[in-house]
Amino acid sequence: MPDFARQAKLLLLFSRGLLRRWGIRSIPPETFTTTLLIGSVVTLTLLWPSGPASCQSPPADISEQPSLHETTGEKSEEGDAPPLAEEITLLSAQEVIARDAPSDEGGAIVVTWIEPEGAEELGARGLKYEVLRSESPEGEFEVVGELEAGQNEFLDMGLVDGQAYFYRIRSVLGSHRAESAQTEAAFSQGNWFRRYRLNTLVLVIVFSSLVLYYIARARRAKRVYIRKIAGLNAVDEAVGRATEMGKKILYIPGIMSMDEMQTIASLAILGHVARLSATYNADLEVPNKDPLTFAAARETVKEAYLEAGRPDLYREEIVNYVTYDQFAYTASVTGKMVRERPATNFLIGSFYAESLLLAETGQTCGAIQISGTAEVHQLPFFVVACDYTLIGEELYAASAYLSREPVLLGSIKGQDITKFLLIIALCLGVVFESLGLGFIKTAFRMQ
Amino acid sequence: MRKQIPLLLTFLAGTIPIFAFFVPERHVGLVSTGLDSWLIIVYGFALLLGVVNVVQMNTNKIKRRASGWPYSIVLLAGLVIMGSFGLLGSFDVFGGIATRPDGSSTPFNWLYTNAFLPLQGTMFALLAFFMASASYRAFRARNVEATILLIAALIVMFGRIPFGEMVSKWFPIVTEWIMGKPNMAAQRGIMIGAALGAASMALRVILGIERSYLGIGKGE
Amino acid sequence: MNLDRLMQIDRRIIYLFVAAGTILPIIFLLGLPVSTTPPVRMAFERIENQLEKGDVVLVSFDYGPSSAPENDPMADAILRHCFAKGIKVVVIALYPLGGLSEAIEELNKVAAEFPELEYGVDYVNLGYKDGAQAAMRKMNESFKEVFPLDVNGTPFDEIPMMRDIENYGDVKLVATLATGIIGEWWANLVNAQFGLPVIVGPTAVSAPKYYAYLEARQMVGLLGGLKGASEYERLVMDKYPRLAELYATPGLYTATKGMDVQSIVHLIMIAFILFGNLVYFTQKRKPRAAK
Amino acid sequence: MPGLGTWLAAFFTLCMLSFLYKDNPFFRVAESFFAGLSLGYYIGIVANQTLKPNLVLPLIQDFSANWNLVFAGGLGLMLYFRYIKKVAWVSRWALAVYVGYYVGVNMMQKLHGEVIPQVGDTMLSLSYSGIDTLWNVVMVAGVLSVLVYFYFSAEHKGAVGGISRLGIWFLMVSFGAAFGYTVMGRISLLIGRMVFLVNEWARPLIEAVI
Repeated sequence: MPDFARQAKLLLLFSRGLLRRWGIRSIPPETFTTTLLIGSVVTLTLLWPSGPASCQSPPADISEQPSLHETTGEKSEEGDAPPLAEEITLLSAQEVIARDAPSDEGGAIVVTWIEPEGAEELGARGLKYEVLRSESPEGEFEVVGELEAGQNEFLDMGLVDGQAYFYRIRSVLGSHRAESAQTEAAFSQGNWFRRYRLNTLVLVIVFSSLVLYYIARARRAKRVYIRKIAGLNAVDEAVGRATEMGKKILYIPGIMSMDEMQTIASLAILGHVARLSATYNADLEVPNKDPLTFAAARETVKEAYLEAGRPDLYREEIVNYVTYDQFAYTASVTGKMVRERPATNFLIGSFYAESLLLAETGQTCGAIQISGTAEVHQLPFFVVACDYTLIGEELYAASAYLSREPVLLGSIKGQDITKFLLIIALCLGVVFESLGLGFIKTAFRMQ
Repeated sequence: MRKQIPLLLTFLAGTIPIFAFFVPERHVGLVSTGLDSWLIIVYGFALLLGVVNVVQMNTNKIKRRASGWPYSIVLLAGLVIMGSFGLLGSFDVFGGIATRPDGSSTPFNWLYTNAFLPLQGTMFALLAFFMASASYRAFRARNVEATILLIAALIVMFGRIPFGEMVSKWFPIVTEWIMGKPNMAAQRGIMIGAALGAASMALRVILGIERSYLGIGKGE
Repeated sequence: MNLDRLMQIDRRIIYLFVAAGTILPIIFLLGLPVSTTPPVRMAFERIENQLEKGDVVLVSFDYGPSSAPENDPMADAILRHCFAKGIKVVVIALYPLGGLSEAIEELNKVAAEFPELEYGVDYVNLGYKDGAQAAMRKMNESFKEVFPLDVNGTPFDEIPMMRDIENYGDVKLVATLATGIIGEWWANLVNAQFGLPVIVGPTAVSAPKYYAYLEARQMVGLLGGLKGASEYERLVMDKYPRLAELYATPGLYTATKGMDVQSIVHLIMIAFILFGNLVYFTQKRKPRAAK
Repeated sequence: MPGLGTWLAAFFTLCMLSFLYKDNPFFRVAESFFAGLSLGYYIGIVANQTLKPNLVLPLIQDFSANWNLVFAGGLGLMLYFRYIKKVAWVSRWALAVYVGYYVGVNMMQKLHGEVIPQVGDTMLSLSYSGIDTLWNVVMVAGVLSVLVYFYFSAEHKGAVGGISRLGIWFLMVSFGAAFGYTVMGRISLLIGRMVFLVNEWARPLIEAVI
């Protein structure tokens, strides 16, 4: 027990050390413990056996199997196999092995075997394999699956973890039957790693370490160079223009919710724009389509005014909610553009069909427009109708670019190095693929 | 503490799906999908946040007799009518919100068909006009880039209509090629870049480096 | 000078052209030439040459109002073709967002053009069923279990023509007018597993992915978007004078008209773009000449 | 004579179209009504399709099996703490969990579902005979040059500058082509509205009047 306590304390210290590295300077121990407590309560409630997600019902899986058996069984009766010669030696399958199916959540066993000699020839005459299963070595075996000749693997699903299962493979050809030896007891279990996602794991580790490494490096005051991004250079000027003209700045953070990365990127830019607006005392408005984005945008703008030292200028109306329908929202915002003629429009975030409706109306109203999205299908419309467009990745780099914070710049650098490695991998992949060696491409196969 | 709990919650919540992505073990999956179904409910609650704001803003406007206040009455009328049909519908008053078993419309459905859909459809249809004016203004051969944009657009527009095919059978073929090769290549490039950018952003959020969305400044 | 003003042409003039280019072809038939392509001819010839009077075709409405301008004319053309040839039609709807209303509207419209045909004998509307894929599987066993009542609430067994129709085996062909994934299921599920020949009429946006199914012979015909529908209209008009007459009715929206709109509006846009560039270059050359 | 529903739909269609000429009271009425109506519509949808089946019914029908949904409801209610000054800061918790979870989901989705397959699919063989090789070269060159365009931490000069310029050209081809390709779909939508106005409203109206 003291051992456990020591480990827990070490873990606590380690996590606090980590957090400090990420810039969270001081965390009172009680806060940390509270959060851990909340976390464990949440985890426990979710883990409760009758949780909302416990909808996997093994019986459903089992019930599907007999029907499979039935249909194939029917076919074999009317099958078009040529009549059997009298002299036939039907051999049983060899080396039948049953083991837990890998990389799954449990409840499945995979059975493999080696086909008997002459299976290919007999396959043409209708050779089939029946997979038999029993819960005890002496117990009754029941058919759980049926496969055509040429196959040598069967995935048995809907099993109970920890229960012993025994398998046999029966070769069937007309009225002939040959049963294989019985397997040893096999148990299904949940696994701890999806092996087929190894390539993603490697990418995640490489990517995260590079990003973290360059963040740490940037902290040690190594300067990071970032190429010019015209759209972002124009931000300050655009806010300044609105101030001079005494007109509104309209900031539209896209139409998606906070589960979309583009929205989060957009709010980071909104923070910057709001700080500038507060400093210059410009008139900012942020109409919203998504209610959660609305809530988050409010926090962002409020904090930005506070940081700029002008909390007195902050009004609740700056960030407002319009409606949840994409086109009703668009109608309202375009109407607002025509009536209030904002000097500057920011259209940054995730947009769909409304992109051109908003951008074109803004254009005809004579506003400077800075847009940004990673939606490939909407980029053409922004490019056509806006003065500046942040294309794809530029949108995500914006918060680093605008704030010039070393930590953020470091993460861009890490991301760039990953990109460099991917370019190398792509070139190598093309070369090897051309030489007829597909192993690099295979490593990138998604499963 | 007020600033740190949210960051820690983000961190904890963010690691769950990443963990579940690699770990097939049933309980891990349960936590992840369970949290997902919770969040759908949380999102349902959020809509009311918007409704509250809309009602507040518009009643204020009407009270202050701000410019355009009569339109606020129209807006609130739409909200109250449709909203109450919808809410009453969830208690099966008026036969719910879809069509009744005999095929007749519930009030909610009638308004949806005869007001909501035409409004939505017309707003969407305005795009055809806007595409015409935007293309007229923007597709000018000002420099190399703009010229490439212009030519690609013209070829594809010709290639999509029978007239283009009559002029030359190559128009549809070249159109398909442009869509399938250079266009596809560029889109892939954008996607790969943007995906890396988004992943890096995600990492920054999980680590609490990017946090302006929570209204937590850098000072702490 | 004047050229400057031309450059800044009021966008409302462009809007006016676009509006006229849309409305006029809907009212007046222009009849721009339509050339037919193999995927559409395959669909037409399948019904024309391989089906006989009295055969049964299943028509599935797998789209809603949002894509009606594209899908409606396809549905109409296929229904008219079947009715003109004396083929019996079973209509169903599997698309949740308005598939049923489209099915009712289009079938009623086309059926009214053939007063000699009788509901329940020559055609029937079985209505909507949710869970498209499950319904499609189940129909292989029994139509009746999936659609116990028709759209009017008549029990399955009391519909005369349904007495002879038990499952896919009694149907010669299915035509699906589709906007989403349901069209693909007809090809890669119903055709692949149950062998029922499939014709798909998808929207233009999703048409490209169906070519793969056509090449793999999982479909016997394809009407891609308005263009495909207008080709089908041309084919039925050439074959059936009665339908040619019908398609000339003034108040009728057809794919041919829709395609006329497409061509004209595209050409208007192209013309404006070219005009804009022409003015731009003339203007750009001027100062140089002055020098 | 067109029915009431058709009249209403036609009225709103015309109001919306009038925006093309200029902003006017008709458009403003339609726009305001649309905003309110659509918000009301989603209240109905959320109440009937999210809160009722996912929260209320499970809690009423079988509380003992679904009691943990109370926490979900509690998390949702936290959003409203912002209206109570003393505990306003708690309203961030729900947002933090929401963002955190989906950020994690997104990170995996982007790396696993986009980066890996898109890079893998671009590994095309350049050793075919004939035109296919050329097209594969176009594809590979396009992806590489666009990726170089997005390389932020190197100056875009010299070779890098040249390649990134090529990337911009690819982007321009793509934008132009995608624009041209979309025109057709948008016109179809307009046709839909115009056919409604002409055939379902104006024609019966004129016929009824004459």
